[in-house]
Amino acid sequence: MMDLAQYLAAALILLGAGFALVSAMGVLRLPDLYTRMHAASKAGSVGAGFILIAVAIVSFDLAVTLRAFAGIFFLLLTTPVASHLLARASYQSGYRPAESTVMNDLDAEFQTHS
Amino acid sequence: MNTVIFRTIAPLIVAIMVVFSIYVMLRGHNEPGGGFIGGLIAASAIAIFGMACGVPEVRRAMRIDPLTFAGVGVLIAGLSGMLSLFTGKPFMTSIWLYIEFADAEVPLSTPLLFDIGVYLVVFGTLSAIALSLEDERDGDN
Amino acid sequence: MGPPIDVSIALVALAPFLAAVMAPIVQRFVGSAAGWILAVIPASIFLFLASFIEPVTHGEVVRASLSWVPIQQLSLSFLIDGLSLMFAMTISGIGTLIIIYAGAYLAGHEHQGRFLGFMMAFMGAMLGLVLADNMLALFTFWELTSVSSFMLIGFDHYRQAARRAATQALVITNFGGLALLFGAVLMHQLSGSWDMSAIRVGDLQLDAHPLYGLVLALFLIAAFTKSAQFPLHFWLPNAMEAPTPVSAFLHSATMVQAGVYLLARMSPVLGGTDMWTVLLMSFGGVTLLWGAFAALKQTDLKQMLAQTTIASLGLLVMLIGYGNEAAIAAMVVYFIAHAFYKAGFFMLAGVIDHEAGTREITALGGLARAMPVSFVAAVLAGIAMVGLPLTVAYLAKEEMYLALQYGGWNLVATVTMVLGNALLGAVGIAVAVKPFLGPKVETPKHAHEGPLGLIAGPAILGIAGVAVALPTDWFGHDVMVPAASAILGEQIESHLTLALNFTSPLLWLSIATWLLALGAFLVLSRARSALRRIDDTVGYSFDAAFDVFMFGLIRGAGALTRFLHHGRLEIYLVVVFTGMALALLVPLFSMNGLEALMPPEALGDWRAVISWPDLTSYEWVVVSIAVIGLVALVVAQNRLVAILSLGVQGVAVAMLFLLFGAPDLSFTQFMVEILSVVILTLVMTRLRLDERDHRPFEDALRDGTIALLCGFGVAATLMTIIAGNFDSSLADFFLETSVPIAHGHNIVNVILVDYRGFDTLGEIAVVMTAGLAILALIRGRRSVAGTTITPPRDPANSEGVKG
Amino acid sequence: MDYAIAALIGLFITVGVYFLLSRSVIRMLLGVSVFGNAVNLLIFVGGRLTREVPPIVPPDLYQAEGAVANPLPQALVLTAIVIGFAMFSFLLVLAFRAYQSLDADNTDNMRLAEPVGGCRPPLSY
Amino acid sequence: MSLLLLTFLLSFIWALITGTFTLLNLLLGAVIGVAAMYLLRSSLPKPKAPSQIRRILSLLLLFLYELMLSAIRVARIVLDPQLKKNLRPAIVAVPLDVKRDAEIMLLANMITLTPGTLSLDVSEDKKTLFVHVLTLDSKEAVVADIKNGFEAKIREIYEDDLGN
Amino acid sequence: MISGTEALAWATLIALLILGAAMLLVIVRIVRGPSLPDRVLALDSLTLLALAFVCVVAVRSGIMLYLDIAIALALLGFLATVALARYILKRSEAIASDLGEDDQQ
Amino acid sequence: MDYATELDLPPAMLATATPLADWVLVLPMALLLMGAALLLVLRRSKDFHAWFAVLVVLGVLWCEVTLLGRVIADGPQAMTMGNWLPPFGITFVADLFGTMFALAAAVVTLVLIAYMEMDRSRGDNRDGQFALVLLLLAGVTGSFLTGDFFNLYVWFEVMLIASFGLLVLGGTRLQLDGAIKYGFLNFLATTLFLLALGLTYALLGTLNMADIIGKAEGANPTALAGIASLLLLAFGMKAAAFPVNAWLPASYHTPPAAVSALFAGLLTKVGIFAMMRALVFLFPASRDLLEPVLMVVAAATLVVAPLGALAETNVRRAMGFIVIGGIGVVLTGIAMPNQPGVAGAGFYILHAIVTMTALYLVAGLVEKVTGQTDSRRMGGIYAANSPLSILFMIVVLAAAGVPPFLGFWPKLLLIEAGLEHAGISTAGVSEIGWGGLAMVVALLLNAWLTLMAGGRLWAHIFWRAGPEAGAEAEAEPLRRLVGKQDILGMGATAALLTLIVIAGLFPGVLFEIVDTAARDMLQPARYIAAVGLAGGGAP
Repeated sequence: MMDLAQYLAAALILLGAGFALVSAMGVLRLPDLYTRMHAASKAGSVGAGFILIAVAIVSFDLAVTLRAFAGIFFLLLTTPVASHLLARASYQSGYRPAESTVMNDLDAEFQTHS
Repeated sequence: MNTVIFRTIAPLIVAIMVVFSIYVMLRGHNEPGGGFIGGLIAASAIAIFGMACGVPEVRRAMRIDPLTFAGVGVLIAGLSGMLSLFTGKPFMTSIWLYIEFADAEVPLSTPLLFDIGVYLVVFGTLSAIALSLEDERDGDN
Repeated sequence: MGPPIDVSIALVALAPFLAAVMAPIVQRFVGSAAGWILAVIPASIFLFLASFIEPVTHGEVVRASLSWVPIQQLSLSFLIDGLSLMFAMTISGIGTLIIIYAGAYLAGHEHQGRFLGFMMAFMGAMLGLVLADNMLALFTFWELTSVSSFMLIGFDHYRQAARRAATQALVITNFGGLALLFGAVLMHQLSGSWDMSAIRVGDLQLDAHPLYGLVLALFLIAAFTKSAQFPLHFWLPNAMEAPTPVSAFLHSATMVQAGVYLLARMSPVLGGTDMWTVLLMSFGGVTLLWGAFAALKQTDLKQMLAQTTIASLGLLVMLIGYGNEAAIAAMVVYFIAHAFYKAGFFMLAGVIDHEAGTREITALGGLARAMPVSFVAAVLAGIAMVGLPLTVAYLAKEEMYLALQYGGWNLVATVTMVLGNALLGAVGIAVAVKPFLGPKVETPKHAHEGPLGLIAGPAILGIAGVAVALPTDWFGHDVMVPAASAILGEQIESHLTLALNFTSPLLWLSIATWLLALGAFLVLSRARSALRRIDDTVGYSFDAAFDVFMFGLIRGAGALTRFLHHGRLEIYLVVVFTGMALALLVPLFSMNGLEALMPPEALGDWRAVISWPDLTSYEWVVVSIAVIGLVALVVAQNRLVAILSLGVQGVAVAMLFLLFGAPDLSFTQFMVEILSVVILTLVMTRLRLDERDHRPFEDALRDGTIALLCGFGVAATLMTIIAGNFDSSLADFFLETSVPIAHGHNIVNVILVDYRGFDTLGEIAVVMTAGLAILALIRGRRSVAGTTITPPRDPANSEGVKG
Repeated sequence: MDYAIAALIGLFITVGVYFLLSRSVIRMLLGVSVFGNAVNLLIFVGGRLTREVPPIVPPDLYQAEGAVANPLPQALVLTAIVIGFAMFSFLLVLAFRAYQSLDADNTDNMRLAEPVGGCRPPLSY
Repeated sequence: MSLLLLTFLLSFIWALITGTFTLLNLLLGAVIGVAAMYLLRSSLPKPKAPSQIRRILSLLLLFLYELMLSAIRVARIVLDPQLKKNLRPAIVAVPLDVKRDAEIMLLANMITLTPGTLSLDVSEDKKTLFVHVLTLDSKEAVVADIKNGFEAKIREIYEDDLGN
Repeated sequence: MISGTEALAWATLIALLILGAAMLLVIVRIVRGPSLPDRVLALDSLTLLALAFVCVVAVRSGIMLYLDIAIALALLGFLATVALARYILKRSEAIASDLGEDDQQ
Repeated sequence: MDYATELDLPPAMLATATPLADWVLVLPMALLLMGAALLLVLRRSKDFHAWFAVLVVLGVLWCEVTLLGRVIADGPQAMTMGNWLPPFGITFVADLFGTMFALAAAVVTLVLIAYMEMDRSRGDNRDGQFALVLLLLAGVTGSFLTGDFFNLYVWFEVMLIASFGLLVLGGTRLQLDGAIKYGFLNFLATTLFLLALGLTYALLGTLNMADIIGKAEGANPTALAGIASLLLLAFGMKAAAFPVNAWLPASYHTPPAAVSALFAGLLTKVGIFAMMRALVFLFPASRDLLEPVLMVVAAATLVVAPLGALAETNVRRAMGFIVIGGIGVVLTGIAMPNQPGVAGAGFYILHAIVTMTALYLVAGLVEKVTGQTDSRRMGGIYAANSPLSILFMIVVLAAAGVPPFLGFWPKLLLIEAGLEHAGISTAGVSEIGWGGLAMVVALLLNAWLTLMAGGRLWAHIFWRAGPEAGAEAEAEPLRRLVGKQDILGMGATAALLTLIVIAGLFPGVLFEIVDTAARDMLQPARYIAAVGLAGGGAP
């Protein structure tokens, strides 16, 4: 049982780390700010979330498990807000998406409002 | 930062942060944490609150000038040290009281009081600083 | 039963100070009559001192001592022997007359009260100086004379000349005073006592001591500056900027005589060596002639007199240096004679100035009819100055020549003294005769006799100059002998006489002196122009040299200060960090600290020296993150990148804390790092700064070198330390007792709130204060619009005062 | 491992000093921060390092078992961090106000209190 | 009503982080929660309480599923060696049916956390949500996806309540 | 077959190294930019990675107390991002004409 | 809940009860910190602030007078916070020097509060001023009394941040410029101190000063020398010793006069006393190695500083140089730590606390009267305001160390020390060391130059009729100091000067105190015994 939990946790940790690495690579590789943001906010929070779940599994302590879930909850609460605020601020400040962007509804909106 | 999303979710985050900060403070004596970190978290909450809802709003909500918290905190910390005056012990000698309360033993002690003082000082000071720095009225150059 | 003798003697020195404080108040109530009222104090001191003549004549020494600083064996001790009694009586006696004179001279002056106050203080300081037995008390009063004379010389303070003279006097006499202090402490260290009487009788064999030269030099500097010996004499004539009563007092009995007093006092201890004799005689002699010739050049009455004072001081110093029995006797008698006539002359000069409106000797003449009393007084003083018989001065001169005789008619000394005396005589005749006789010259004011207060002094002094000499035996026995004995440290006999002994070579020498004086008087104006021509061709004076010195010093000080305090913060910091690098590296390199770190025997094997640190792989990653963060910080091209890099290294530090078992620290570091970034960002939001490093390359190189040295120093020192054993008793104690006694499982927190809670109390005080200070900063701008720090004037209070 | 961290501290000090020596106030502030971190690390290392064992006694024990990290330097560093942070905030706001009022962030241009060409005393009495 | 709910939530979080679900602890959490909310009393959101736990849970499940999916998709995109070619980022305006701030917030956050979409901005009249899409196939598909997915579920939670 | 503990130890070690590598990658973005929001985003990611790192260390050392740090990071990590976003916004408001001052390399 | 007996622990806490009277040791700190906090809480009601602050300081004074009495009677007093055994808890130790300085600091602060009341009418925003003053005093008192090295750092920081606050209060441009230099350099100094502190802990494993003394003897001399040098640098900066004194003239003239006075009286003195503590008391062996450095620094400070005063035309800046000169005087005592040297240095600190404060107060009054800060634009006060003239004269003389003012006596002791150091003592003359003589000459040169500078200032400000010809500004009419508040300011200054004069005339008691104090500093046995550590012999 304990071994099983530990295997599971190990797997989750590796998975989480993998996602974290992906997110970091995404941040590095994707062409513009907004696309990078996808990598950062999703892969990052999922990666961290997996690792938190691993902690919850491996601790064998209800208090810790609960706290780990609280951590996930907080993470999911704050990450999108941060991404959203950053994206919005960047866009309003005039950081345009990359050339490859195929469609931009906001641009029109932005033009009319400013 | 006037966005619906942020404004709506901020109070929730702030409330959670405040709760979390108190938690961190209270259990600092036995696990990582303590008044200082708790105060930092609470002050961060106020900073977020200020960014989301505007400084005047926060000031209205806090009712008391944050720096007053700092003063009260030092007072509490000092008083907790002075309590040992009555036990014939030097300054800041800890006094522990264990109160039986609904079959849980709640320890009350001067170090805890002291930590509360620390919490208030850090919270008060940092939120005062953050709020004045955020204050739009000062935002001119 | 009067007060005990201790107290009353102390009171002699202190009463004038009390009077000084009272003077302005008295003056406010009674106006110019204050002079008469305040004169009561010196007069009563004079009378009180007079009561000591009797015992002192019998060889008694009255010593009074008040405990001052017991632990330093320092007592406020006073001593009345022949020497101090003579000085003290002269000071208080002449002081009485001067105070009366000053009351009349400055009648109606706005600041007369202040003036009288300083005069009293000056007198008190001088009295204390001569009565003090303790060297520190002496020094104290010595400095007080300097300070009070500064205030008096600068009394006419709107004129730059007065201010300059005062500053000059202060600078020079204070210099001497500090030499005196040095000498006094040195003397104390050598002899173990502060009391001069004890030192004199003690078994201190100073003249053979290796430090004798130093002690002597220090005391001589003190005496020479105070007594205006060449080449530091020039402040004295300039001190004529003071009102006449000051000059009269300062030149006759006070201030300048302090140096003479000191030499006389110290001659038993310091005197008797060749060095002493040669130095005093040569400086005294040069001063005598310099002053005498300089006197001839002057046309201003006060200036003429002032230069003769220099000459007289030179003469006195010369006599002390000569040091034989007769010379000391001569010095004593000459001191008294000089005090009488010089004070009288100065007061007369003041009267003439006051009544005729000028002091230019060439612009004066025929005042005898208008000012008969003054004329008589002037003649009496002139006789004394020439040294004609029946005067004290005559006795002095005879004694002097006797001293020359004892000394085997040393040619240089003889010529110097005779010439000096003659020239002094010539000036005396000129001052006594020229303004009063001859054709009447129109003067700016219509001259008439001065009021009683003005002429009482000169008249009394003029008469005294003769009257005291007449009872020659009394004078010799009761006045001269005690004083001279006190100086010599052995009892001598008086052989003063007014009788003219035509078989004695001394009288012929005197006659020669008189004739020479008369001759010089007759050619005075020609000599004057000749001397002035010489001056003009030389074109250089000590007085001007003082300006060169002062301004040079000030300019140099300005340049130095501009160089050191340039206001450029980065240079200040360069200095600090250079200091830091030195502080760390010098001990390391000079004390083989590096060898301890890398033992030389291990140096052969580089592997032993550069062993791979046993960090785990992920610890390496964290360390490298810190390094990359730092590097990013250094190469950051703009401020936001810098802030973010700062965040990176902060996160790395937090993770390091975590890896090495410090969760609280890690926690705090994370939070603080986040908040630092937040606050930095909040501030940056309002700031538009150019964040690039503008250092030119060579500056960056310099800074980088210093920084590297600092970093290396810290790291190496730390390594040296952690190579050693660690005393972990404190940590062990905390680990043991945290749970059982302090009831806390998180030991770090227990330390923070319990073991070392006091630190935390201070820490939260810092945090609270920081909040207060930051709010003060942020709010400051809202309220202060102005840019100057000049306080706004309150209109109600800004009513102008005459300035 | 202590030596490696000591060397890292040296690097921190170097960077901190280098930044403190630059003329821009904001850069100097960054230097203050880095320098402060270096000193904190130094105190921490001064108490000797222990890996991954925090000085926290497990809830059911009276005394920690085995080697535990030295708690005292941690407490000292904590105090120092807090104080350092308070000072840093103050200096930051000060720099900001100085920039606003003096219109300069380069210390070379902050010469109000010590004006260029000062210290020229009058050559008179 | 909503305050009570929030108190409950905070008290629950308190218990979550302290790790003990005793009554006493929940009570303490509630006290602290009330204190925290006093601070925020004027700016608290005023949501109608979503009453149907089942629907909330289904929303949650959907969300978690989408989250996983999105992470994998992003990972695929990032790891794609021919990244630049396959990427078709776009900004799409999604008309909003939900009205209340809380709903918009919820929707926007969920969109951000789900595959290939990121909410950028909400128009001032709160009628349009601008979404950044990582790989745009067609605008309609994206809009429909959102409207039928999250928005529907959210509306379900709230609207039903409104309807009752 | 390795035991669960050993597996966990290996997994955490590998995870730590992966996370370290990820952090280094993110730092590259912080340094390289090119635009300010890019860097901010990277810092945000760094915080998340640090969070993960802390959790893994907690698992590795078995000291679950570290989890609180992770929770705090989860709650507070976005504060810096929010502040920086605010900065980006305010600054562009203040100098609408002079964009991208910080981006000139 | 006492497990101690169960677990068979060594004693951790003091067994004896602490009598109430012992609290005088720590009560000043508690009073000041809590007083400041209360002022902060009640900062809206400004009118009572000064009164409250006066009340607090009076309480502190009472404690410290009592404490001084006890220290004189029974030797050093100690209290370890939290009842922990000495090297583990934080110990407060009142030795004679510390107590005396703390008392002087409180006296000075009391006077300054009165003076600040005078300045209050200026009407600018001075919120929290009195709270900051109390905090500053708390930092100063703590630094003087603490027996724990790290605790010293904490109080240094309290003092520093409070001084920051006071320095920028009002926020004029001049103040900000001064504050930048002051802030960075001083913060750097305390950070360097912290660095040295960390190294000390790493080396010795203890922080308690009494404990450090014992452990330093066997420690690695190289590392100890490095630590001592760092401390010399750090405290040298705090004390404004040449060449790291630039912050002082750059900043002290910028805040209002009362604030500069507070700084001048307290801050540098704390720094120099800490240096004395560190080098003479804690690490005497390393100090011996540093002696040539100390001598050079002392001599340079002594000579360069009054030259600055001579060169400077801004009155308060000039005063700043005089303050630095005073630091040089104390440095000579540290450079020659024999009995009279240490006694003289301590004595001089006492004198400087009072005199340097008075110096700035008088300068403030002068600025108030003339409305100028530059002596080139001043003049004519002598005729208009004789009380002020007398105050100025006295304070200049006192600063220059002219007898019988207080400043003379410590200089006397230091000259004795110099001679003793040079091998010339009452016991006899050994080989003459030139260092000591050089120190004496430097001391005297300092006195001479200081008086010269003071005399020139006097001549320019007081004697001269008005501004120098060619000065930029026309002479402005002088202000009369007539209001109630002005009289308060004058009275406060006069009270300080009276203290200087009286203490100067009757220095006997002070001599005895500093003599004992110096003995305690040179032979820490009594101190160690009071703390309760082994090695001090029976208490």
